[in-house]
Amino acid sequence: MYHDVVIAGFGGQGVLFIGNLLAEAGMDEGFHVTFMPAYGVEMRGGTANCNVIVSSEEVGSPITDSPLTGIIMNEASLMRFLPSIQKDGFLFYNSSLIPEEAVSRNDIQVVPVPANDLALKVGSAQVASLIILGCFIEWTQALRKESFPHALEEMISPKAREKFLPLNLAALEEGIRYAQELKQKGS
Amino acid sequence: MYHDVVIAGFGGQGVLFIGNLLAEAGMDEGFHVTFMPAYGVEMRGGTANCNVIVSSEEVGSPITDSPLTGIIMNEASLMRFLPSIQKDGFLFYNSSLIPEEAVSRNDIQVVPVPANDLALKVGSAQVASLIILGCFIEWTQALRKESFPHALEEMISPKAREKFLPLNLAALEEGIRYAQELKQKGS
Amino acid sequence: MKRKLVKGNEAVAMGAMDAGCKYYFGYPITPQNEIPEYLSQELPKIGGVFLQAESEIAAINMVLGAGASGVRAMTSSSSPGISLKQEGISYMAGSEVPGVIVNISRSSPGLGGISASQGDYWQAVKGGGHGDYHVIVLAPDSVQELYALTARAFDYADIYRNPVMVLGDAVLGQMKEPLLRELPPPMELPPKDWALTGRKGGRPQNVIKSLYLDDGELEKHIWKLVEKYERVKKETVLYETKEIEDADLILVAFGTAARICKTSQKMARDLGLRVGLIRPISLYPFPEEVLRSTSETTKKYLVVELNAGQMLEDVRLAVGPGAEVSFHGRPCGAGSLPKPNEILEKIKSVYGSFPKPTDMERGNSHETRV
Amino acid sequence: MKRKLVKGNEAVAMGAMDAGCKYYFGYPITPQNEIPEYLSQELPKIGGVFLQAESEIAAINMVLGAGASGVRAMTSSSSPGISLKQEGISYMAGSEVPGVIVNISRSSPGLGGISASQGDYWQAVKGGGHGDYHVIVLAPDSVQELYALTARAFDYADIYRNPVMVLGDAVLGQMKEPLLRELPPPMELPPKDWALTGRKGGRPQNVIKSLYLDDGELEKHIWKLVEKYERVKKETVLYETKEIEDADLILVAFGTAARICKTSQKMARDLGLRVGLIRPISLYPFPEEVLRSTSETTKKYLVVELNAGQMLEDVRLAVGPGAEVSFHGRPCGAGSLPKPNEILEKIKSVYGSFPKPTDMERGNSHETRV
Amino acid sequence: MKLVFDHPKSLKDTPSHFCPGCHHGLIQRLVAEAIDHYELQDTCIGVASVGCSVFMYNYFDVDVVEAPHGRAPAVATGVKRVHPDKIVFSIQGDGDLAAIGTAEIIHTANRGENITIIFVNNTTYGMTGGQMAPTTLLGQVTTTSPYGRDFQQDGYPIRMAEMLATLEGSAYVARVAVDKPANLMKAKKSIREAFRMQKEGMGFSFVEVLSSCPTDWKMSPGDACKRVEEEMIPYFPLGVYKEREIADHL
Amino acid sequence: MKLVFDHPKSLKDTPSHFCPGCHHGLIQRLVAEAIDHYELQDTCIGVASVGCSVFMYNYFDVDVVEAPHGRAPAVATGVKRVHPDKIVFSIQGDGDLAAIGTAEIIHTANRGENITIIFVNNTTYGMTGGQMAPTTLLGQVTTTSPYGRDFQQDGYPIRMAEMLATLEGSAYVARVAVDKPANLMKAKKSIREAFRMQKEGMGFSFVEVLSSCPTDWKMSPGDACKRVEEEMIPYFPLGVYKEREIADHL
Amino acid sequence: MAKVSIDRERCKGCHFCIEVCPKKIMVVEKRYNQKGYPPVEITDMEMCTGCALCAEMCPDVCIRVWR
Amino acid sequence: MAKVSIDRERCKGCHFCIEVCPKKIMVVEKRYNQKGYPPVEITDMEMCTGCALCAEMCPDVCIRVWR
Ligand SMILES: Cc1ncc(C[n+]2csc(CCOP(=O)(O)OP(=O)(O)O)c2C)c(N)n1
Ligand SMILES: Cc1ncc(C[n+]2csc(CCOP(=O)(O)OP(=O)(O)O)c2C)c(N)n1
Ligand code: SF4
Ligand code: SF4
Ligand code: SF4
Ligand code: SF4
Ligand code: SF4
Ligand code: SF4
Ligand SMILES: [Mg+2]
Ligand SMILES: [Mg+2]
Repeated sequence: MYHDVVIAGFGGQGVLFIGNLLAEAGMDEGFHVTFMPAYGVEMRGGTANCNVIVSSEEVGSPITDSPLTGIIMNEASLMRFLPSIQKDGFLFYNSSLIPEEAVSRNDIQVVPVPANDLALKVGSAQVASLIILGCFIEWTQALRKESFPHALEEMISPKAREKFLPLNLAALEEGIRYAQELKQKGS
Repeated sequence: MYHDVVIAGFGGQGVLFIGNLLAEAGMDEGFHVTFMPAYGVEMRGGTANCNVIVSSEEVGSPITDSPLTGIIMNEASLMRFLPSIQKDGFLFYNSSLIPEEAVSRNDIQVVPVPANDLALKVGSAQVASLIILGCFIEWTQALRKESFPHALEEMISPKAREKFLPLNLAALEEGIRYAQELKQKGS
Repeated sequence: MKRKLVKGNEAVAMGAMDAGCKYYFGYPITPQNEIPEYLSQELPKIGGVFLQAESEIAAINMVLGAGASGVRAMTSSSSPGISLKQEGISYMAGSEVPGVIVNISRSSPGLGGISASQGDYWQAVKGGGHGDYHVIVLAPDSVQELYALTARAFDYADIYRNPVMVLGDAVLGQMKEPLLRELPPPMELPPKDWALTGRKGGRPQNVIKSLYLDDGELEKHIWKLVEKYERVKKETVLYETKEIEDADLILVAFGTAARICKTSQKMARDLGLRVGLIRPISLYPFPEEVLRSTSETTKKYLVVELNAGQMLEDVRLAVGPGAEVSFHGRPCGAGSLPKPNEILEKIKSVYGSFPKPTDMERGNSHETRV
Repeated sequence: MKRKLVKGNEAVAMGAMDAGCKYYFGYPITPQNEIPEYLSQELPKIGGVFLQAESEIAAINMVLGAGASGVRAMTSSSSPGISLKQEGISYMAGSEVPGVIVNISRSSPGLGGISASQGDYWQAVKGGGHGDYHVIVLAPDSVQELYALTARAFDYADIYRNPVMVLGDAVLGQMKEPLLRELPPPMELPPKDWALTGRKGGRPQNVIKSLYLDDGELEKHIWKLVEKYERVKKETVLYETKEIEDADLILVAFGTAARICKTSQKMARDLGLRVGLIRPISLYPFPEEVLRSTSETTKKYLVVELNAGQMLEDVRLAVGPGAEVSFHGRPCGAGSLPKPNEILEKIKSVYGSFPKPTDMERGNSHETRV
Repeated sequence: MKLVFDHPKSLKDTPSHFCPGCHHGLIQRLVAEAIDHYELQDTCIGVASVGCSVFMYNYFDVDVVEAPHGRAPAVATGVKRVHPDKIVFSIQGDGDLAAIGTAEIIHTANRGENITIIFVNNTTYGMTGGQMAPTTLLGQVTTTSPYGRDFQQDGYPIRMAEMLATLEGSAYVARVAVDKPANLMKAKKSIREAFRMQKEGMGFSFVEVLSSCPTDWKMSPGDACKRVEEEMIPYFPLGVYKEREIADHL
Repeated sequence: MKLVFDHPKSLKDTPSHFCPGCHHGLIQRLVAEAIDHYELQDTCIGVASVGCSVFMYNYFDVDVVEAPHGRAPAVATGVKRVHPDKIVFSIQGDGDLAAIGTAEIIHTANRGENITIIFVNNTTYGMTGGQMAPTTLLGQVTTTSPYGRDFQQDGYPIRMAEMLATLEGSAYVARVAVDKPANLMKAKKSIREAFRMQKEGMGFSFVEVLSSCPTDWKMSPGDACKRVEEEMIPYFPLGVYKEREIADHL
Repeated sequence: MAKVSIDRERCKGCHFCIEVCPKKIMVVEKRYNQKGYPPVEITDMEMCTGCALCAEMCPDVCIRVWR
Repeated sequence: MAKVSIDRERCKGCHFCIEVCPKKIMVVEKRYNQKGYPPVEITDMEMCTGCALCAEMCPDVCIRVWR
């Protein structure tokens, strides 16, 4: 198993959070994982992105130039990362903010996720990233869904846990549900 | 021709001056010359010394560990440098300040020069070093006496020349004379 | 114990703390800021000292003072800041003060950039500061190693009374990987009876200095240091190898470059190419012996570095006269990390045809500098 | 013109002035103080600027500012002070600002001592500062060369837009020798249209910097620098040879060590030993070619340095695989200058019996470290 | 209708990299306005310091050289000694000027070097992500003073304008803020004055600008302005600390 | 008969390397007397700076570590943070403290680091042969100011005591001289006071001692003393510039 | 009569201009700009006095004023 | 009665002691010491008050005083 993912969006869209979560869950499943955030001056200008790799063998470079999957939260990031996704790879994009026309590739599986809308449904636009992550998990089956609740718990500080854990879990579930729905439509 | 000399004494005894002069004269005669002063913290504590090499071929190390000649102006310097003089080399020492007993080698030519006394005779204790240099020139014939007046002129600033040149020249002459006298006695 | 997902820089800080380092002196610089940030949180809790100095120079000299006082002390910085520490490092080596310096290096020269680079290899391994001395240099290639080697660095520093550098890079410092917070096995440490403590009930004074002015004194001191470095060379060589026994070609790389090469090496084996890998972990002392010994059977080496060719020279010096050494360099900067595939291509090209024995110099046709 | 008896440090100052350098920035340190002292006297007379900076760091950065402004500017110091300049030198190289740095080096590490040493070879030639860059390093061995090479250093700096170092030592700086104040032949210099002058009637801005953050930008910049260094290697190699044609053994030494070796070489010839000498004058670029070419006929090399073995590695890299390289080092400090005789003895011992082909490493029985 | 407020000529059209509401942008514009006011665009040379000010050359359409962190005053000295007739200036942050560059700023001021330094005091290391600076206020939480700056451990916030004003070599020393229009107008005047001083060869001129760093303070731009007013100005009083009347320096 | 004046116990018997009549010797003795007075020989740690003070370990019979040029305050900080219960001191020259070490001394003082610095101001770089220092007086001829220090070129002699006294972290700041018995007695008191301050945890204590360098001034020892009185004291006024009464710092 | 132009793509939504406008005629736009910031617009240009306070306080030099 | 001892080999001949002695009983010795400096001696120990000013001012700590 080797799955490398680029996750990108505005600062504040939870991009680093879900990247971390993905790595955390991968680790819990016993995989080799790396999480590599963009940092420093790269952060100025309000964008954020990171690379996550989950692999059954030791990971080489933690920076992935042609990831298998892109999880993209806004249009600027789509411009930047769409071309790099591997042929036959996956794109999960936030269709609440990104118009369909912007996605110009047909050699990859493209999964539009109205993440902001679904997030609002769950209770807060804040958790859009978890929606899209849930969708990724279900669609690719890269990791087991069961790993995420625990990973989430690890990542949220004990103080905030009570308040945020249920919301985050709900978002993840919603994402998973949405993916299942999509799949069914597709099949 | 290869002649290396160590010159040593108290600060203020003119040690660096005659070292320079020797090198200057050697240069004027077309030899390769080097002049290497002790410097820096080595100077603290009131001693001064330098190495001069005059050679018909390119000079290697300008620091000479076993010089052919030692020109020594005080007892402390004698202690330090006497052992290093080459077998069959020369020692010219200031017998006005250094007792004969202090000179403990008989494998070199030892030339006692009452430099301070002779200098006073010429007019000033200041020029003791030139007395002993004159003696060295005459005794070893390493360089031509004729080279020194001009070299001296080069070294004394035009302003001071009128005042000091005659005195210095007289001291040099007196040293030469004294060496001739010694030689005659010896022969 | 449980593995935790930890940032490389934090692993450095954890390794230091677990090794008993309670004194940190540093100055902000990307991409190593998580080290001071973590320690400024944690050290006060255990009665340690976190002090943000006015500059990198002040920081290394505080380490000198603290190390001379007998405790485990450290500083960390990145390339330009490490340049500023060179005088202090030379003083530490010259006066035999232990201490750990972490360089999470970035792209250079000058202000350069903040992405990963291995352009500081020479500075770390040869001569950053003035004079005949060496810094022991350890080059981790994972978060786990950042932790373990930082801890180990303190042991070496104490055993050899010498500064030890952990040389990471921006990728290693910034990435997260699982960390098992378990120390390497303990080493036996000499007593620090030379340390400053005040004369304590009148013992003779302890003096820590590097100035030697008497005839022959300094030379003697330096030969003593050289002897120590010979000991270091015998006792602290660290490296990792992969499938070198039957290798026709051996990749040589350290740190982040080695991680990438590990993937390429596997890809090559999958293609049936007999390719091995040697990863120097201690850069000084350089694992010459393993390279020399392999060169009895292996004739081809490919050095991969995130610079324009630095460790390359040490590889050339180490391998036997018959061996052919090629180079693949990507000298740093944003967007310049080589891909495993790119290195595989290079492996293929080198594996097949080879330069003639005399055609060994840098800059020949077998060097790609993309 | 007449020869004058001049101190090495003064010759440096004269060489700089005769080369048209009117801007000096420095900080006191033994054994190079006669350079600033001379220039503080002379520069004001010709409308130049002598400025004693608050530190070596300030001084190198003033040189950066002045060099960026299009004039010939310099600084000088000695070992510890040169360490402090490393960040600035890396910036100058990275932003391609010409300038001359003189290191009248002394004994190290740390405070060390003030006598001659060649312990800064690695710092000068490999990696003093951070990153992939090189400083052109010129190593005079006489007062005449201190003068001529300092002057030449300004040409190289301007031609390659790179810092150039003149690496002397305490012996060279302090001794007096006859100097013929005659410049080396002029070189063709490129226009300095990149320099800061204010935009002058609205030309596009000139920017001098080393920060490159866009993807691939910095790497491109570094390859450009590397290309420049390749040019430097072709165009600026300097060395002196003595009787190498028929030599069974070649001495390799630079600076003061070379002067001493010259005497030893002659002594050896007088004894009927076929001994030659190669004196690298440019240390970077290192005269690899001449060493390589001699190693087709000569099989034995003896490297002599006033350190514990630094240039030694470059010699080993340069000579062909068959050659045997021995080492004689006296790593500095008061009273530690080797004597011609001592080197002659070493020559004899090496000349007679020789190490086996594989026994090449440092520290073998053929290395004397008195 | 007349254009009464326009983009300064010496500032390029490039959008800045500064975070939303960062005062760096305001300060940069005021400097450009001063340059335009005295028509210095073609005779002035900027020195880029290392901090959020580093990209100066992307914005100012003048010759620029980049200095290592903290060394801008030394680099500026080198430039000015070569070009005594040019106007040389730098914009330095508080990490740059008051920490690593302490020796350089003090000695440059003390030499009376005829240059202009604009000092952006935002009580933190902005570019590197918000560490404690020498000017960080007591109790202020930063990434390296997680328990708040404590004078026993970290010392006191340093007042650079006051210190530099005591040096004989300084000609003009002022502290200003840009948190609201009234202060901004005074800042504009002071920055202009600093350039005038240099033009007239009066010696070292220095304007400290209390500045915000909403990103690293983790505040909205508006709240950050309030912090300047309520917390910074009381500790760092605004005003002109020194103003040389005649060029006694000459 | 009682021995009323003896060699201080914490000073070894080794003859010094100082030049005849150099005030370094006097200052060193006064420091040793203060150490003896408070019986600190076994609890104090010296930091040797680089200058004519460098051989400290040859004279003081206490633990000593050597710092690079200018960095003694940083090294002392490292020592003190490890040994808060020990007495840490350094003797620094004016090149060391007021030029290359400017940033270190200012920030060490500003942090209120609880150490003692004795500052030997002899208006020149003694050890390196008499170059211009930051404290060199206007008009003073040195080997690097052969035409006399000129404020336009070199700036003004810097007054460190005054500057450090302005910092909140400093507890005790004084300037004294040892050119004649009356001044020497005051110097003795100040140096003792500085150590007392440290003992009591008051924070950074600093005594600037106007000192002579007969060798590099090219003067007789006696004339050098006169120069201290006639030229230095007028520019560098003696006195206690700051004296913390209670350890508000604690 | 006065006129104010705002470069909405350059605006970073700090809203200093809104704060200082004495006429309180500046408001946050509903739509985000390309960079994801909420830019400002003027509700009632008639009321503008052309005082230029908004422009003076804009850190990103987005505003031009005519009077 | 007071006594003063001077370590003549340690003395560097700065003559500060001569300068400050209120009794003016210190003079330069005729002979140089081993290091070549002109040390001091006391002409009339009877007159010494043991004030120790000489010792206080001696940079080379050559003088001991009993009283
Ligand atoms: C020698 C060196 N040390 C550290 C750094 C890292 N660094 C970059 S910017 C900066 C300081 C930023 O703070 P400040 O000067 O206050 O400017 P601001 O960004 O707050 O305006 C630092 C420490 C560096 N580039 N070089
Ligand atoms: C980094 C560095 N720069 C320069 C020197 C040379 N140096 C030795 S002592 C000294 C200064 C001497 O002057 P000062 O500090 O005033 O002490 P003094 O001898 O006058 O008491 C200098 C510059 C050095 N050792 N290290
Ligand atoms: S980090 Fe702070 S100082 Fe830097 S641009 Fe952002 S707000 Fe401004
Ligand atoms: S050089 Fe000056 S300061 Fe140094 S010991 Fe001699 S007189 Fe004293
Ligand atoms: S001040 Fe400028 S950047 Fe801020 S909201 Fe108004 S127009 Fe936009
Ligand atoms: S010019 Fe004045 S009134 Fe008009 S919008 Fe701007 S601030 Fe408001
Ligand atoms: S003061 Fe001391 S050193 Fe000076 S002359 Fe008197 S005894 Fe000698
Ligand atoms: S003790 Fe007083 S009176 Fe006696 S010699 Fe000394 S100074 Fe003179
Ligand atoms: Mg700041
Ligand atoms: Mg001094």
